[in-house]
Amino acid sequence: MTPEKIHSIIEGLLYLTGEEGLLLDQIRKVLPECSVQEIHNVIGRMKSEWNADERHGLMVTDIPGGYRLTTKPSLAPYAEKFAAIPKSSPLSQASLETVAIIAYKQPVSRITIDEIRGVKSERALQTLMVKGLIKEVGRAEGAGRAILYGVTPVFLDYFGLHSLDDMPPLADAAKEPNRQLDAYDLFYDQYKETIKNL
Amino acid sequence: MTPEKIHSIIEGLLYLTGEEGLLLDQIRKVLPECSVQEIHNVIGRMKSEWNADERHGLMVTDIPGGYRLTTKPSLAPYAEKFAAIPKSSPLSQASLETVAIIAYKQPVSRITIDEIRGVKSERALQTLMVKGLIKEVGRAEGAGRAILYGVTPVFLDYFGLHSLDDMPPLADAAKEPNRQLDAYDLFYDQYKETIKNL
Amino acid sequence: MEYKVKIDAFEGPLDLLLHLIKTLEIDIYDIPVSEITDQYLDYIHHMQKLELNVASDYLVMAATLIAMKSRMLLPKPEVIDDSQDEPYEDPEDSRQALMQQLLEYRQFKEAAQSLRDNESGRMLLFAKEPEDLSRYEREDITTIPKSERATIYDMMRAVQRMLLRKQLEGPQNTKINRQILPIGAQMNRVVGQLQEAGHALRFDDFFSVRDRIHVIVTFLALLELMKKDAVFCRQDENFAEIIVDLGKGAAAYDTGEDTFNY
Repeated sequence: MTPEKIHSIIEGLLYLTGEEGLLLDQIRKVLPECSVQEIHNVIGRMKSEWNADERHGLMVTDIPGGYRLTTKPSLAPYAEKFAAIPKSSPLSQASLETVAIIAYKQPVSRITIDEIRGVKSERALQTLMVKGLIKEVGRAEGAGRAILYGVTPVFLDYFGLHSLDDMPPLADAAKEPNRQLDAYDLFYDQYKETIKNL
Repeated sequence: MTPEKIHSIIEGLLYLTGEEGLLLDQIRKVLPECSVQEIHNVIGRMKSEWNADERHGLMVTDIPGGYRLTTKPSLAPYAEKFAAIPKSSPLSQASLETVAIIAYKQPVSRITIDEIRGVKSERALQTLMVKGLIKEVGRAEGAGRAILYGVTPVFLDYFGLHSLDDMPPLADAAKEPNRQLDAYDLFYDQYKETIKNL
Repeated sequence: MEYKVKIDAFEGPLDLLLHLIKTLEIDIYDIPVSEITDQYLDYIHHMQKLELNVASDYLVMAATLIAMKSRMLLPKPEVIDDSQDEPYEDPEDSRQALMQQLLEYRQFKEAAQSLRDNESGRMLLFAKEPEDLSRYEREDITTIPKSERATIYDMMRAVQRMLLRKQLEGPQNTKINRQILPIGAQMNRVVGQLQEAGHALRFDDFFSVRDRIHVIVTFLALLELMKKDAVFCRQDENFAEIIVDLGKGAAAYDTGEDTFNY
């Protein structure tokens, strides 16, 4: 299949899936004869061409495991009025801090989060659960068997991250290099797990 | 405003409005400084360019009073292939919410479902109808004679239920937000009444 | 110092401490306990409208700071006697612990800020609703293997999320739909039901639809009909069944449809 044809099919599928996004796996099922490399090349070119061409109002963004067609940021003032899916209000500072702690420290219990923040995080956790940004990933061992939380693919999507690897390292990580590094290594595995379970 | 900028805005809005299409009036409201002629020119060029370029999977078609972005006919087999891919999440949150409300509250109209969910449920209803999980069970009395929906035997089969009596009491699901509970506690009796009609 | 910043500007005592450290240009790695305690207490005193449950977190920190400060003023005992009931707590250790806590919290505050930037960027991007591809779908869902289906449990969770979402979306408005059940229409229905039956009916017979609005409107309709002598109610003894029958005014009552169009 020619790259032109692949281009047109991916463009069409990106349009059809809209907000939901198109997963690489799905492209491969529709185009079983194309290699991942071919698909990557086509999408790479699509991205850079559309970005560079100011006549294009659309752009391709990364989502966990795939791609999504969105309007360019410069179109936001016009797009807002037309979007079928209204943007929800930004997360509160409490929710943001809580989800940051979960992303870097998962799996993590409410008590740990409360300790780090120095205040109760129950309501923030509830909001994050409802928004689907976090989920229960297990129970702590020992008495109480506290619920452990982790982030979901929705979290990655919400913050425009392709994977947890895209998250910047914690600023003071140098203070306790070993502990942080381990924790960081765990993310990726963990998140892979999380994606599977979703 | 440059033709390039106009092009990008129209492209973006065509994408956002999708199947519904974009009316010329809507474009004029967004771009009050543009003449109809300018808009026509831009769209005319967009049409011919996209048609001629085989890399484009999308095309602009005319609708009464406006335009619509659709996939090119040549893409239909791929869209079909895509639709046949089993979904990782079998039913969306919206569909699950909607079918739950119908199961507990049937016979129930779309308006009631919209009110309970706080968002429009048209699409979810469509999906559920296509999948055969719900059906029309009658019409409401009074003006409008709204369609009333109920669940089908396929619903029971899909969720592995012998009868609607196997469904957990709604109170279990509503346990946490107890403020809401009393609004829903009438459901249960209601649905027991209606299962007889299945 | 001006105390114009309200308590809701801070996420908690740690956030407030970080704010003080920043504005007072204190070295976080060498926190002067005495100074920070005084400033913190000062701030707390000026926060007029502390919500009670919020306040407790701030007060616990205040107590911790005061304890630390006072221990620092005391000379360190020459011989540390571990056999005492309350083992000696080195204020320097507490100071280090507080520093660590602040450093860790600051890390996540910065991480949160960086996520905030991501969020703002993401909010500028818009996408359309996914197209309904069901017209391309031919699959019979009952052929989907059980393991790949949504479960009742998924459904319950969906309902739970929906209820929580509505709860979080703010105050609930009870919506009374005036078109659905005007009281006048319900009065007609009650009278019609009695006429059709040709005899008295039980009170419960009028409440077959277990919908809140329906129950309320029917009850109001009965009261209104009683007032107009169109029906009368009889109860033989306390808690006995209430019997409803047509009254003298049944033939010529006015529903006052406009007046009672709730």
